[in-house]
Amino acid sequence: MSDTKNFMFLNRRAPYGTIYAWESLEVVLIAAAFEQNVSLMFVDDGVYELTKGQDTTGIGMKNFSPTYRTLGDYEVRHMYVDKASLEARGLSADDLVQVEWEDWETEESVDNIVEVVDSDRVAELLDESDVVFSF
Amino acid sequence: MSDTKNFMFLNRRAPYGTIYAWESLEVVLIAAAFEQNVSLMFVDDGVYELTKGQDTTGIGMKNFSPTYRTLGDYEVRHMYVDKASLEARGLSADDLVQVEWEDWETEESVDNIVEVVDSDRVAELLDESDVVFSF
Amino acid sequence: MKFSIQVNEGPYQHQASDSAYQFTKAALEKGHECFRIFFYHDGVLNGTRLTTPPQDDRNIVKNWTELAEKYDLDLVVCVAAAQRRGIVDDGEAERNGKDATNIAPKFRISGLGQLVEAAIQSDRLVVFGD
Amino acid sequence: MKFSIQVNEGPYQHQASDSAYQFTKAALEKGHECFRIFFYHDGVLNGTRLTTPPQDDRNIVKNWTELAEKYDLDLVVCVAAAQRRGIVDDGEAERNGKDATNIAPKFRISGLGQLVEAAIQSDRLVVFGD
Amino acid sequence: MSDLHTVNKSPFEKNSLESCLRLSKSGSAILLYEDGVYGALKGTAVENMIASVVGDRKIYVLGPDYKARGLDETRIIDGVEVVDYAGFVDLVEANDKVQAWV
Amino acid sequence: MSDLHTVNKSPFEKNSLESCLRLSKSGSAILLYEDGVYGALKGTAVENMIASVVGDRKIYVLGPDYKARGLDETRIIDGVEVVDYAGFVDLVEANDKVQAWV
Repeated sequence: MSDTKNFMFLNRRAPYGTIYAWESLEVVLIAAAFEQNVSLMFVDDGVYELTKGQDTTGIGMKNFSPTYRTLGDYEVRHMYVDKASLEARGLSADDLVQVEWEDWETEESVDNIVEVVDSDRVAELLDESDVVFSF
Repeated sequence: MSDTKNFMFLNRRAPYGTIYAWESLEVVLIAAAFEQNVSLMFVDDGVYELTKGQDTTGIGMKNFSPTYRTLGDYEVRHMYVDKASLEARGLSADDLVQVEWEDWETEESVDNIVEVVDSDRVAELLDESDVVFSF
Repeated sequence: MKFSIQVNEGPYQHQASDSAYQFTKAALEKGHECFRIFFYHDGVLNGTRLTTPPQDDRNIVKNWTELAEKYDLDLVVCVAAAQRRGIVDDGEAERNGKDATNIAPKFRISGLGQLVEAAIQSDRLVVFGD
Repeated sequence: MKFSIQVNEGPYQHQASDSAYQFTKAALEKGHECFRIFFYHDGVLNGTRLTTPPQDDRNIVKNWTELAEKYDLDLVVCVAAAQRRGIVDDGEAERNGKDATNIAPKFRISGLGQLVEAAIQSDRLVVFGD
Repeated sequence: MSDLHTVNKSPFEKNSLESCLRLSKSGSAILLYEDGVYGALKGTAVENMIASVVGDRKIYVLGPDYKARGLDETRIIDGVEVVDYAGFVDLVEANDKVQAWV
Repeated sequence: MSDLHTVNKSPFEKNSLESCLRLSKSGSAILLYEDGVYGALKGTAVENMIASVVGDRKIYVLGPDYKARGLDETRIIDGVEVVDYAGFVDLVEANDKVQAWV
């Protein structure tokens, strides 16, 4: 068995109301350091994690949303957003943060690795992963 | 201000999946001891708290459902069940425990204080209470 | 007006404790009285002095303690809920044979009667939970 | 087969810890290996020795400790989650200047890398949460 | 009598808002806070649930929670009023009691 | 590949089962446990959600959780299979991985 697995982080919770989104992100950062193939999937209220312009000064909690934008630097290659979840919530890709990615060795780069996908593709991507982390 | 209030316990959670139902019941027992007018309202998954025949031996948790049947002895006078919640869950009054009530002084008694009521009545009863406890 | 507050969730996992804190602070700053803050269910976990949250985040337990010091609040942790979840003061440690305590300053452990009394004595009971 | 288990909720408030325990016990009794039980989020609260649940109910913390003793399980509490919620062993007490510890027997505090390693090394990761 | 109802759950994840709307009386006040604020946004699958009771019930949304979640105040459903924590306190005072749909 | 999906939430309270059914592949196994077992009962408002996928997906319900909640095994939707904790373990082993819809 190879020591590199395809890790999928299934995010289905809104930020701030509970800590799951934030502590899930902490695992993502560690997993990347273990040189696993890390992808993130945002489904249901998980799509709210990626909204732009989060400002937590009024609730006294730490704003962790800037961390999402740095995930490309942690070698996260894919961030998928479920289209149906996004649309039901009156949001579009324009409401979400963009995450740049660049391979330091090959200088290959992608402007935005956040990708909106349909339900069939979500099911496929979950199915193709080796491990699904749920929080 | 009188020291006797109309307390309404709003129960919206299934038993065992979380502890809210059980710890809510502990407050009911104490409130009765303070000689308040105590009523219970079962709405949404709260109606599951009253199902007959609960048997927790297989999950190793304490079966607290017999306590509901004793509430009449704790001077709880009313236990209301939201009809719409019950029907959506495929249940009827026959699936629920019966709770007897008797006034030791007047010998007035009621065979079963569990009463199925419609949505308008639920709203009215909540509105007429002095304090609503939510767990 | 006289308020009492019930907190049903522990710190960090749910926002309930943060919301309860912000609400209580706002009420006190408006000149209202807070008769009691009652911590129930996992809410009892707000009463541990053993937390060490990250430097760049809020310290929920400390927030409660400091608010209680400033306004002389009555922070009550339910004893039955605390026993299930391991919140212990000197009395509980002795009664249950525990070799350590973890209760935070300004919190005290008492019975559910304190919640019922708060509901009777206060003009409003405000519940924060999951 | 080699399993690892992740527990995301504390004892009593949610059934997650009970389910994880029953599952783990059943897996071990069938002869499977449990590489690691990782306690994350409020799951770290399973690792306190200060609980005193009612006599007529199960003792979740003790259940875990005894299962670990019988099968030599590796019960790991996430350090970052533990700091937020006040689960402390001797090392953490010293590092963070705490005057008490509350970690239960057979539990140890370590980093999130232990979860990632468990996911890499195990054939299956099974998550129990709210 | 008039009560304040509080809803802190996302209407997309849990049934709290739906039950609150079904079981609160005409003339009640309803405050959306924490993840409940997502219900206040225009153009969602649950917009009509809120929009259809504006007028009959008075709907409030807690501004600090709404802003924390990166939502724009221009996108709040018409007739829904934004309050801060002090406004939350005022609502509790102004109504006869609070019913929490946790 | 074939996965085991686990659902531990009541379909009347939370959207977990709905999302699991929408986003799991044909041929998957789905285990209802904890408060998720309520979805296995006949005659409910969500019965069709389960009944319509029986055959396409294999649905299991954890017996100990079902019995704890006072439900009668004769009232389980046709085609849904009851397993115990050992059966849960077998399902985890028999499928390629587990997706938890917590």
